[in-house]
Amino acid sequence: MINKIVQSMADALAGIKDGSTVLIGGFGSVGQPDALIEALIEQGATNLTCVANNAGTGRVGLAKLMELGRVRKIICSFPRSANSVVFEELYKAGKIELEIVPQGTMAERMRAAGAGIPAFYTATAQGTLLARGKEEREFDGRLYIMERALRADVALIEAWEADRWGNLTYKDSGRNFNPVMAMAADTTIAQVQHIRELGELDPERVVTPGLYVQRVVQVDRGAPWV
Amino acid sequence: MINKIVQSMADALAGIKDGSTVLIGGFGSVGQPDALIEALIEQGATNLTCVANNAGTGRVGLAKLMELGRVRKIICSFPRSANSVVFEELYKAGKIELEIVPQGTMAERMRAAGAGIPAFYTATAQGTLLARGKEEREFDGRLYIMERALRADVALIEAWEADRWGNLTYKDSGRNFNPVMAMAADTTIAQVQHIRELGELDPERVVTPGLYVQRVVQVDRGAPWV
Amino acid sequence: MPYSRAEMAARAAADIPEGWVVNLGIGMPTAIADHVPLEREVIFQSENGVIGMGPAPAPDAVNPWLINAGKQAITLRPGGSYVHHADSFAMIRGGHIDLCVLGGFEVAENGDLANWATSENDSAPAVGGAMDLGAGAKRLWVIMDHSTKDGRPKLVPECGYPLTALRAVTRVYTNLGVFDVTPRGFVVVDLAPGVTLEQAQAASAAKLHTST
Amino acid sequence: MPYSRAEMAARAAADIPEGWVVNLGIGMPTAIADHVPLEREVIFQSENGVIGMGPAPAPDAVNPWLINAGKQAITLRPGGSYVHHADSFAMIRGGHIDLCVLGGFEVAENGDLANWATSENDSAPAVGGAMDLGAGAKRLWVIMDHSTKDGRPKLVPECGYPLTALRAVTRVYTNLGVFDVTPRGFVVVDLAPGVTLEQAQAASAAKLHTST
Repeated sequence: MINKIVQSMADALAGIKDGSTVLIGGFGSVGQPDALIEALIEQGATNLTCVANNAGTGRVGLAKLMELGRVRKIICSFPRSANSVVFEELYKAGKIELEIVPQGTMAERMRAAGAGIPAFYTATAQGTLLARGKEEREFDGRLYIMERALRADVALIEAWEADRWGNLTYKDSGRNFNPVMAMAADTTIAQVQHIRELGELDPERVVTPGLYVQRVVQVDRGAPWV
Repeated sequence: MINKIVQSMADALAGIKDGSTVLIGGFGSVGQPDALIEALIEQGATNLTCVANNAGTGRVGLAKLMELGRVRKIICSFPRSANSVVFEELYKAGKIELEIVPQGTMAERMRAAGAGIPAFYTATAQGTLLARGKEEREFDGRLYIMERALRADVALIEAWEADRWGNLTYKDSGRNFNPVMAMAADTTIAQVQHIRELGELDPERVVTPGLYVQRVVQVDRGAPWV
Repeated sequence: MPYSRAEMAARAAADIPEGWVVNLGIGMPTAIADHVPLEREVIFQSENGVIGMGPAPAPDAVNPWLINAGKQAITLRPGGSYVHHADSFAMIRGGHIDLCVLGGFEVAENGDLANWATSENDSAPAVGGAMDLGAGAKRLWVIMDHSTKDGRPKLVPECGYPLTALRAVTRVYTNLGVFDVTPRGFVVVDLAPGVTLEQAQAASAAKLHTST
Repeated sequence: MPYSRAEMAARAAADIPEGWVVNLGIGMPTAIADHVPLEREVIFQSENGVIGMGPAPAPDAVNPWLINAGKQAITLRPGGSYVHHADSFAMIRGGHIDLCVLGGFEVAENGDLANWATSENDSAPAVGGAMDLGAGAKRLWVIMDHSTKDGRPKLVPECGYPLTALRAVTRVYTNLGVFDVTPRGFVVVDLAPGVTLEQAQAASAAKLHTST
């Protein structure tokens, strides 16, 4: 019997190695796997490359992981948010590496990794500072730059419902980066609000088929919770 | 008020020009827009490039369009099916051009067109006859070939339900090429089994958002019908 | 008298026809939606995967799972739907968004936009989806004050700040008026009531042309 | 005595562990599913976007909207789901399919597979998803007769027919036995009951190694 549901946060995070690249889902607080991030702090892996839309806010979650010196590099589209104090301190002190990626390029680079595409061309960022060092090429009279796939060791994501095969549904704007990150990591770990019996999920509403998910853990409440 | 629903097949097919590239959805008979293909035969456009998974079967639908001499070129993955008599006659007589594309490359080339990606790399077909004339490139020790986006003037697709904004749901394996083709054409025309009131479709079950759809026409029965 | 911010938003809103799919940037652009009546069906897309955003919810009806790109609580209109981030940006980058409206630091007379970083040494500039929207939307409008707070013009012959998108802006809405970006450069469409061409030109580093 | 077709399918099925995601090619590979008991949860994927295929339906319970890649009526297991063609091939090409089993015209000792066209001048060869599956699946097994009907060997030093995928095949199931593709070439895993190594070698153009 396939059963991807694990019973503890320790089991969910087991085996994440120092030096891993870790994708962290969510956009704002919606779809952000807060409980898994806390568990990663407990788990202890360090020298991490983290990929997330933002660079953490306040002094909790991803920001706390950074403050503890566990993040070597952050890849994100929007590091400067209302309360990104920890990142800004570390960045000014030269203690964290930053790769800024346009939001759509970030999503597409992970989708490409999941789809077996090592590189693709896009007009986004062509001619800007973020195209520095990237190959430029013309197709049909327009200039594009080449972007590489962004693959990871681990994805930490949040979903709404799961079954024991790892099938996932999302709620409202809770999809965001989560289904894309699930495709791009060797080990995808999902925190979910609800566990359903196999066959209970509407096949037409499953957004992430279970084959993209290695472990599922139920949390009493997500963020934001309902 | 946005209303993409048209009342006749003639309205649905209006304006398709000679020389157009036309995407035709479906896999086998499931999700195949039979009524729209019949209407295209009526409509009269010729010198077409048609993109479909197969090259028509029997002497109806796409095969009939070909038999009438209206198809200059077919782009497909599987031209040789149980009853692809018309295509085979035309092909042997040198009266139709054929571009064979691996099925996944075909889908991905249309998805790329829809997503603003002019070209991407794939390992599929590398080193085979279908890579002839294509650029080869190594990434991380593996060889890939470059494939170009496949964009079209018109997509003829079938869906299960639609609303007046053009939002579409599909039934079971009826998705196949349809949502991908909807992204890749300037004018996407959908035949659907059911018209729903705006707001009646579950937002989590909409697979093709209406912005990809220009015209919707209800058919009494699709193929296969329920 | 120059337009107020609300008047600028209303002026831009008036130019959006029914049926367009529109993405509004964070900040001033977001306010444009408030000036489009619900009966005029404009489909607002948010890059976090929401298609068909409606007005802000009543405070007691907030759905914590439903936010826009600015992280504000929103609603979904009947006919709305959800996609994930890669599908959302496929729409944006694939040319399926009729209009994007962004804020700006500078717009050049060739349509270049600078709106994401104020210098090459900006401590951690944040780009978000601006470069994707700039390169991908069918039309790119910018809504911004005509000059900076310390009086520097923002309509310029050439951007001094790092670029967001090249030759992308098609129209600019400022507190002084509305300006099209054309092969000739900036062309005045409208001036705010009581604002003269001379005043607008004086506040611009780039030449303002008239359509005649 | 060589394996019958059913025995070949059963032999391959026995080697598929619970939990694998498996794509079965049209023809002989499809029969493998019949030999995997439902209690052993193997997730069968079909390239037309079906994940979690179940057994064929009863004749009076056919759902005309639900077919596999061979256009046969199928069922969906509890836990099954649907995706569109680009998402389906993203799974295949992105390495998320644990195993693909295809038929073959020829398999070379370096793992090259030829199974889509019999010559460069084939009148309209049909590739379908074979090249995607060959390049993308984590493991590629081939199930085929050991020789052609006219007695030509199909395990060869080098393919003569146009290639489907390069260095991709990891194991071959034939009526004479099971053979791994290794850096040394073909290595015998098993021979059908009563078939000798000499008989299998005589039916092969490539050298068959033993694991010892």
